[in-house]
Amino acid sequence: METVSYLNDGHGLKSWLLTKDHKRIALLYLVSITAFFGMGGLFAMFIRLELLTPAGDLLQAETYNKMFTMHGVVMVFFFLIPSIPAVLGNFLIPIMIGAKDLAFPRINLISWYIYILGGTFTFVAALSGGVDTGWTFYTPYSTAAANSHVVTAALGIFITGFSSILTGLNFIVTIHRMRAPGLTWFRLPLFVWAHYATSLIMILGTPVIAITVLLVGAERVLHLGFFDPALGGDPVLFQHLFWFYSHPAVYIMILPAMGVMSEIIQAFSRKNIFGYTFVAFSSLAIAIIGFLVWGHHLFVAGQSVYAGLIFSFISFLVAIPSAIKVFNWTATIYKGSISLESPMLYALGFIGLFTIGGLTGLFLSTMGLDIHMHDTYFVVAHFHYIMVGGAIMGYLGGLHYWWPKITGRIYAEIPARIAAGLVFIGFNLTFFPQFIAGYLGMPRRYHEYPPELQVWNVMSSAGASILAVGYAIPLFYLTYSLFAGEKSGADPWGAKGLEWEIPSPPPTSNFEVTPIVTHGTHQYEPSREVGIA
Amino acid sequence: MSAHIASTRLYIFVFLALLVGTGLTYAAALVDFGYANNIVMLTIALTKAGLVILFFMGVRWSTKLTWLVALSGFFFLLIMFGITMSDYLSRGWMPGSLR
Amino acid sequence: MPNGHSHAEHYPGPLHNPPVKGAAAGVPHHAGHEHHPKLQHHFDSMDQQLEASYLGMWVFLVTEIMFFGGLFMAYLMYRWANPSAFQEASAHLNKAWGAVNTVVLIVSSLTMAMAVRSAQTGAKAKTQVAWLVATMIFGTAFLGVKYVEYSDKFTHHLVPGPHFQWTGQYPAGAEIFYSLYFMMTGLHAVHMIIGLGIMTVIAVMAWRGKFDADYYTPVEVSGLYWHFVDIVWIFLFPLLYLIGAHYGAGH
Amino acid sequence: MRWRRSTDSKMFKNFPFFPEQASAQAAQVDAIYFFMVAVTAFFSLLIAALVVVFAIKYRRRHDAEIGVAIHGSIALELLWSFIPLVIAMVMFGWGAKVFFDMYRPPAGAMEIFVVGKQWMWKAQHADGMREINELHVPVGRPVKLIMGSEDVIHSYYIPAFRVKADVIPGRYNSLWFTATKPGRYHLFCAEYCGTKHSGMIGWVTAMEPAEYQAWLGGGSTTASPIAAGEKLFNDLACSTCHLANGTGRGPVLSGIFGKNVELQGGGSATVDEAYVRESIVNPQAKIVNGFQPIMPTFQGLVTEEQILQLIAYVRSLSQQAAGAPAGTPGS
Repeated sequence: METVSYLNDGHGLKSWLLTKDHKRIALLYLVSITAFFGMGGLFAMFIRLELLTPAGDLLQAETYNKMFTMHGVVMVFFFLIPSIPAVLGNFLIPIMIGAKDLAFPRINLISWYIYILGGTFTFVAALSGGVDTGWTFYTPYSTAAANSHVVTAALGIFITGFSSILTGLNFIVTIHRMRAPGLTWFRLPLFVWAHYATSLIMILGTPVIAITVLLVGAERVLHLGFFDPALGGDPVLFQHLFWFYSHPAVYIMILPAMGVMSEIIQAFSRKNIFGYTFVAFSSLAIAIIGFLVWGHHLFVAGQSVYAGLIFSFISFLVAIPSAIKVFNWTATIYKGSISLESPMLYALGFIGLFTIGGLTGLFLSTMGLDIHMHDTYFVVAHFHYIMVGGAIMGYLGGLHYWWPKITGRIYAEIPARIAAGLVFIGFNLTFFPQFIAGYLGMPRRYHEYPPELQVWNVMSSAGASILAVGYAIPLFYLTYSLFAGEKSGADPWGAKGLEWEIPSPPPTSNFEVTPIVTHGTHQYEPSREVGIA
Repeated sequence: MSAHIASTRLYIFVFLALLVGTGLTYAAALVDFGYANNIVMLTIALTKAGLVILFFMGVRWSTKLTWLVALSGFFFLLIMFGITMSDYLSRGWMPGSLR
Repeated sequence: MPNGHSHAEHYPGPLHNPPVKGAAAGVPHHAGHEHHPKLQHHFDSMDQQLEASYLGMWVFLVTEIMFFGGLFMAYLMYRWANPSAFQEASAHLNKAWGAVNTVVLIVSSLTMAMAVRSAQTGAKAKTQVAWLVATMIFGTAFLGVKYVEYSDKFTHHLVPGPHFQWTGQYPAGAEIFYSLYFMMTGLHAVHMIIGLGIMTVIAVMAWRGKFDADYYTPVEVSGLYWHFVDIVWIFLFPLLYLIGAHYGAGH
Repeated sequence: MRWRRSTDSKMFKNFPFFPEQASAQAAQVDAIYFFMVAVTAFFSLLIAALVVVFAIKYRRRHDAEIGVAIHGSIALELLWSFIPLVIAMVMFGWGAKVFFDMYRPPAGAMEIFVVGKQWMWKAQHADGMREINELHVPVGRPVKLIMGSEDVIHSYYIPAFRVKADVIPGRYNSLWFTATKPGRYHLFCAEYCGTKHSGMIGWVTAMEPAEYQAWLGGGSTTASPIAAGEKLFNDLACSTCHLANGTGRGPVLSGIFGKNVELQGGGSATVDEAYVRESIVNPQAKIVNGFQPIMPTFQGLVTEEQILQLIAYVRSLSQQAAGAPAGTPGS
């Protein structure tokens, strides 16, 4: 007889759609964000095809504008922000802290439904003709000039925001209140620390974007004056409110990926993280300082030069905790027992890409340089290095690492390594040329561009096709593993952490008995007597 | 959480204080203190909000964590107000430039 | 500090046992505790459950602070940019109705606090329901006054949009003021309506005798929400109604 | 940069690595850029090399192997916090200095009015010469653009000059540059502004001063902004209240540009482009002390270009008073 796990504890669609089990909800998210990732990827494909030639010969200008808008909206709000927290975080946080579920299982399910409802609105907006404001919804274009489905899309974002808020709320309460006895803050896995920091941003920032898009909707529909100068408003105020959330939102995407990295690097080096407290606190520092830097998006937007000075300064400060993380990961590998299985390939790729992404962020925080680079492809390349090279590499690495735990099956390693390699190569070929095109002055959101920039765009489109293949391969071997994969034991990697001490897939209530923790959960060395090097 | 049950008398007392505050702020608004009207108004409003938070919402008897959570909301609000206004207030400081 | 250590209080056993780690050993769930019928399966104790709900509501209120905060930010900036216009526009609001509504909400906060207290002290179901219903009555009264004020604005063409008419000096600033007025009071009213919905549910639960001195979490956390909505109004009242009180004086 | 490619080199014509340096600012910006590229390359390669070397050197030799127990080092943590901090502060200070230089226009810069609208750039020179999606400027002379928008936010961007500034409806923004090399350079709109955003482009032509003068003389010149503003001032009957002798119902306008005025209800305001604009479209917002709020709004009655012309005229009244006719070409 098969052992009872969360996967076969209840059958039928209803047992999934009405589940309150955090693990099943995580899988609901997994399926839905994969669908949105495919949708966002499709839009990206059209963008890259159009940009193969300088002339706007594939799509109408308006259609192209809708493509990049929908690509941004879907990828940011419906893929990147929920990706790691709602899938991996949802699945793992209760297990990692020795709890049976999140604090509010019903709210957890509700937040998935809210996410789907918001997604439906956005999907309807896309199907009924799309929206062409850019994912940033800058006023007064979005409220007074745009002639597309702005309100439907904004409503989708407004609604989905509450899903994010409720997920963050659930994580914070769970991490504070549900830890197993003895699991003190400084014994927590770094993945949990990263999600705690992420949740802070979710609850502090998301309400501000919610009210901001609400104001955009009210101005557009009811003609209440908030941002449109014709109604007495100030469009720059919109940008302040928008980036108050949307800059920290980048940290919602990257912090969980950093948490995943800390786990994978420890597991595949069979070694404790170097400088645990620094890595843990750097997550908090990024979350909090990250709230003070939004104005670096406004250096040329008519913001006061003195406010720009403050924002630039703090933007440089927020780079330090990120640097600390990178150095600590590198130091963790030193004298480890390194095994280059597919999750580790993603992790090492992440270190390289995130380093470039982070350092190019400094270019844009440098006021004098940002005048030239603002709103060019340099910016596009930079944030894709963070969001795709960082967040998605982290997500895929984490998905591979915990796949045996989630499904109880082992996937085929060879195609996984090939996919990881293709993603790395395809990614660099796609986005590195954009740095050069950007410094040459190619503005973003351009449907047509000067012919001398074609060579960089062709490279980028070629890279994108490799990237697409790299992303498609896992769909096959991961799905295949569900049916034909070898059964994994509780701990196929020889990794540490509470999640590897329970069966794969875990039973519905995670732990038969509440674990009692007496030392750090990721203790690799046999003896506890260890010094500081 | 060890539930603290406040006395009815305390609640009535807080209630009366809130009524007095409302009366005061109304009366103060009718007098022209110039710019200081804003300060008087906000001081009274903050005091009233503080009374509600401390007693009606029971933060007075709560854990440090609750204090921290409650204060963090206002802290980040101040960050938003402060830094955004730093932009508006310092516009036009640079001679010759239009910002 | 409410961290991992606080759990130890609920597990007097394990701390004295030889320390072990992992799933291999541990305490059975709910060891040494009577099962309260309201204890959900994933919590270990009623205290943990109450603490979680209480913290959850506070965290939610922080998101509410930030939500209204965006509006207050807009208010702050536009008031700074159009000080006289805001005073002129504010002078057209009815200070008396604003003051009455402030008092109404303060009373409702008192009755709400008393409702929580009656549950905490294990008072009779009828008493609990009485306090909750009183709270709802004052909440409804507040919305009634709001309705009167809104209709007045509609008849006097003070609703921003194509029909907005302003005879004063500052039509542009006044329109921004009224945009903010409707957005802020409107969102506040939406929160009141949601609050009334919650109170209805809580009152029905109280009527069925669900709450006693051991279990009153729903009353307490919905009370927090109600008081928060009250606090928002405490700020809205002076910022919207009172700033124009002596507009025109000295001019 | 002497080693930089020549623009005429056939090989790089379609394979550019680096944009033309055609303004005085460009070299300053590029210097930071090269510094930061070097820092980025150094740290990226360092990290990549360490990762690769460690991954090979410490690869797992047998299945049960575990890593060496190293938990951290305060000294190292401080070191790799402090060094990046120092480098970051150098970048911050350098970048801020360049930024301030780029936003503090030199006195006596030649001024050109620019208006952005969906989807074109209109420019008007001081002598009245107008152009659309083109901008002709002399080499070697600071040029300041005063820019407004008629509809949504645009952004005026000349990559070869490394300058960019958003053009925002309802207010003015400015940028300035000194072209150093004659040639034709791209002009882009960098802030997304709707369907034909990528069509809101044009050319900036930098010319030798003499050629520029010839070009100014060659076109079909309309009235200069100042003259056009004066005509509007009379046509719109501004002159009936803003009398020059101080007996009118509105303030005297000569000599007040750039000065502070006392406002009704306390406070003061500097009379600059933004204030004059506000006084035209929203005259009640800031009333000068001692005057009645009787001026009607001209919002909708004048275009952005006309407002700029009125501003030019009002400003000229102060410059005549001071006897310093700045802002005209060839002075």
